[in-house]
Amino acid sequence: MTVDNPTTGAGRPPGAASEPPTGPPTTGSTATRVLGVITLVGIAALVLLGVFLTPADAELGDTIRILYMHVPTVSTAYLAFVITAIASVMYLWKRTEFWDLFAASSAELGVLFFALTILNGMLWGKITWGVFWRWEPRLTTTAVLMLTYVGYLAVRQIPNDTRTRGTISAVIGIMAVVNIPITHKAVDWWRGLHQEKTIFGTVDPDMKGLQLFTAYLGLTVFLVLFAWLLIHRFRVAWLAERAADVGVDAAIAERRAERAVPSSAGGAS
Amino acid sequence: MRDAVLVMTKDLRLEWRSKVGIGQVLPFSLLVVLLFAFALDPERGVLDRVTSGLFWVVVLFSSVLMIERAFSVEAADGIFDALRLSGLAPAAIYAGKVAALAVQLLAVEAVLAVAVAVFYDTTFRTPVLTVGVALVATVGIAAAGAVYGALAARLRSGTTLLPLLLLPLLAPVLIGATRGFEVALGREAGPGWPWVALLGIFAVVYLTLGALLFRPLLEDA
Amino acid sequence: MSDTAYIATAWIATFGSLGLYSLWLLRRGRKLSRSVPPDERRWL
Amino acid sequence: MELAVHLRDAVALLGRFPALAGADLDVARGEVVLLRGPNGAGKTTLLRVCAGLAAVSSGVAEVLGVDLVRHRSAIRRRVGLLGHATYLYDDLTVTENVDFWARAAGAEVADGRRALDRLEVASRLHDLPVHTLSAGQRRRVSFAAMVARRPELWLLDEPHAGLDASGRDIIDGLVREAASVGATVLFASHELDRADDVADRTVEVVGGTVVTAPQDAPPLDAPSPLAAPPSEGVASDA
Repeated sequence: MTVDNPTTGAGRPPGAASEPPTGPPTTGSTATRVLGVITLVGIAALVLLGVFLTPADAELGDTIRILYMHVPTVSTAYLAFVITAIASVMYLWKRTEFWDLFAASSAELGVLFFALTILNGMLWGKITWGVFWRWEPRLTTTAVLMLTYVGYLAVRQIPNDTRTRGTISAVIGIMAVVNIPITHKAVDWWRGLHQEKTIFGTVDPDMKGLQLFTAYLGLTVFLVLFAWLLIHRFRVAWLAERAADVGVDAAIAERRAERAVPSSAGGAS
Repeated sequence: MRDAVLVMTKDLRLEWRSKVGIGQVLPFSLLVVLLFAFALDPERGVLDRVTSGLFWVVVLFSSVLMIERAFSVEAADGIFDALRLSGLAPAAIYAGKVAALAVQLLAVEAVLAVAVAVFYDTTFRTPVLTVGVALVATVGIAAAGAVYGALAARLRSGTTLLPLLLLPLLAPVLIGATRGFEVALGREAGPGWPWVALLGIFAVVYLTLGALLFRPLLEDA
Repeated sequence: MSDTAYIATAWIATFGSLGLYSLWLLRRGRKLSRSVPPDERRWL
Repeated sequence: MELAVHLRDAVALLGRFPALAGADLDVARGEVVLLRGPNGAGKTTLLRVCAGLAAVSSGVAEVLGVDLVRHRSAIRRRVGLLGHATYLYDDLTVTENVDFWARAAGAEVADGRRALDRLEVASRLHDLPVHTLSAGQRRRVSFAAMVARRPELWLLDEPHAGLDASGRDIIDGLVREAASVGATVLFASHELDRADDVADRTVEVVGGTVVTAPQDAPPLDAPSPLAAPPSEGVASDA
């Protein structure tokens, strides 16, 4: 992975090569195509196994079919926020745009996966408890944590120069990730320790054979999907910055042009 | 350390001069206590069941107002640049702001506790636990609040952003403080100290994190 | 709505929204790529 | 002769707008340099870059021997910036403000009070909250707060603005005195007649770049209506 050159801001040496655009027209590349194919095949297998072929669970009945997709979704979400935190620390240290955009892309995916987690949790709840929402530890924690990261995305929408936006996002990314274990602990105690039927049992050991395989298949498929999404989301963010930069060189040239004619146009103000 | 005291005294003197905390935030919190009474119809005995939860929700809202005020003062008149040039260590500025915020918040909480005791006739059976929970929770609120206050103060829509950023993060504090008070009010059996421990972890974690993160925040955010 | 209906909704909603999000990403990538000079495109 | 400020092709972006578009500037220690130029030429950004407050996105930028591209917060303690803002807490009194900024910089409270007297801020004002003071008085107090910190590099953005004649004399005296003691002064001003006899050298800032104008450059006529900057809504500085 080539790391960005050490200049900190978005500026880069003027006079970029201007030969006709020959680069690939999309954010795709061989790597993403390979990942893409693997993801699609994996999803197909997961659907086949999870929904149709595996037997109903002794204890959970058919609701386990949601779990096959639900547990990987929430694990990917937490992975996304851990990546955001690590990238945020790296940004504060290295100050390169690469880490800033990497953290932001991962955070956005994390919020998306959290939203799906809550959706699945509610559907699962409808079957198990007969009601969409119960102040059940996992659902509550997910909802609260998602809000902290919605704040992260809200901050990034505010027009700001890249350095300020990067630093503020990095700080929020770190503050929010530390909140995850604390909120987990607080919500667990809040609902009392008795372990009611919670939707997030780890991939319970007494699952065997096909069920266990499907559970792990789900995890791997979602990880590959996450990687594919992250690469694309990062490239979109990177291109967005470069597209904004295109104007900078023109602005610098135009600004220097003012110098040649000092007394007429005067500085833009 | 001397710098932190300097910043704290400056903040408290600023508060004493402008009286925003006592003059506006405190009356606001008492007002909300009344509003809840109107909303929850005291006769039906609902109030005493929700007293501690209500108390801490009011404290959280008041803290958002106070934090927003504490940092909008710094963002005005180019003072943020002066702070960056001043030679004060960022961690010292952070510690000073957190201390000043905690002192003001505790003052509001004290008056609020009296009001709640009178309006909702609650009796705090174990005052030691009550004060303990309040102290640790307030430090936690101030510690996390100061970081978000600093970064929201210089964003154009910072005032509306601060609650969105801060309140979800303070969820564990709200849970811990409320349940701690429930035990203190004798409305819940069981030990109170686990909640104090949870609040303590929150406070310590965010104090250290805040001190570390204030440098990049001040440096070029 | 029967249990299986909920299960179906869960799967369809999840992969449906992920699919839509991916399409949005690819479309946006294609559109942005056009407005950026070639040497700018940095691939991991 | 050791350089206090050394800029080579420095670019500083405000959002996407190149406030500085490749500025070259060398200022020796103890020199007093006047920055001249139309509004929006980038004078304020140049001063903020030298203060380590604005980021340099490309080019060389060294102030007081510190490379600003890499760690620009290192020089802040040694720099004094006076801009259009007052840098004062409105609700605190004059003395409380000056004491705070002096002690924050590790100076003595007495330094602050001496600076106040140097700026001839009437003692009856000392205990008034700053928001009751006039703009000129406030500028004297913020100048005093800066002087109390004894910065090695003075960066003044139109220091004479809002000051009466006696105020301007005091400031010119302080600038000469600081330069004589080895401090370097870089100031932007539009009062060209007064500024010329204080400054050792005049430098012209146009279009985000520095044009070293000859000492007696013809005065600039008023700039025509200004073109909107190319970037989305980021207003450039004065």
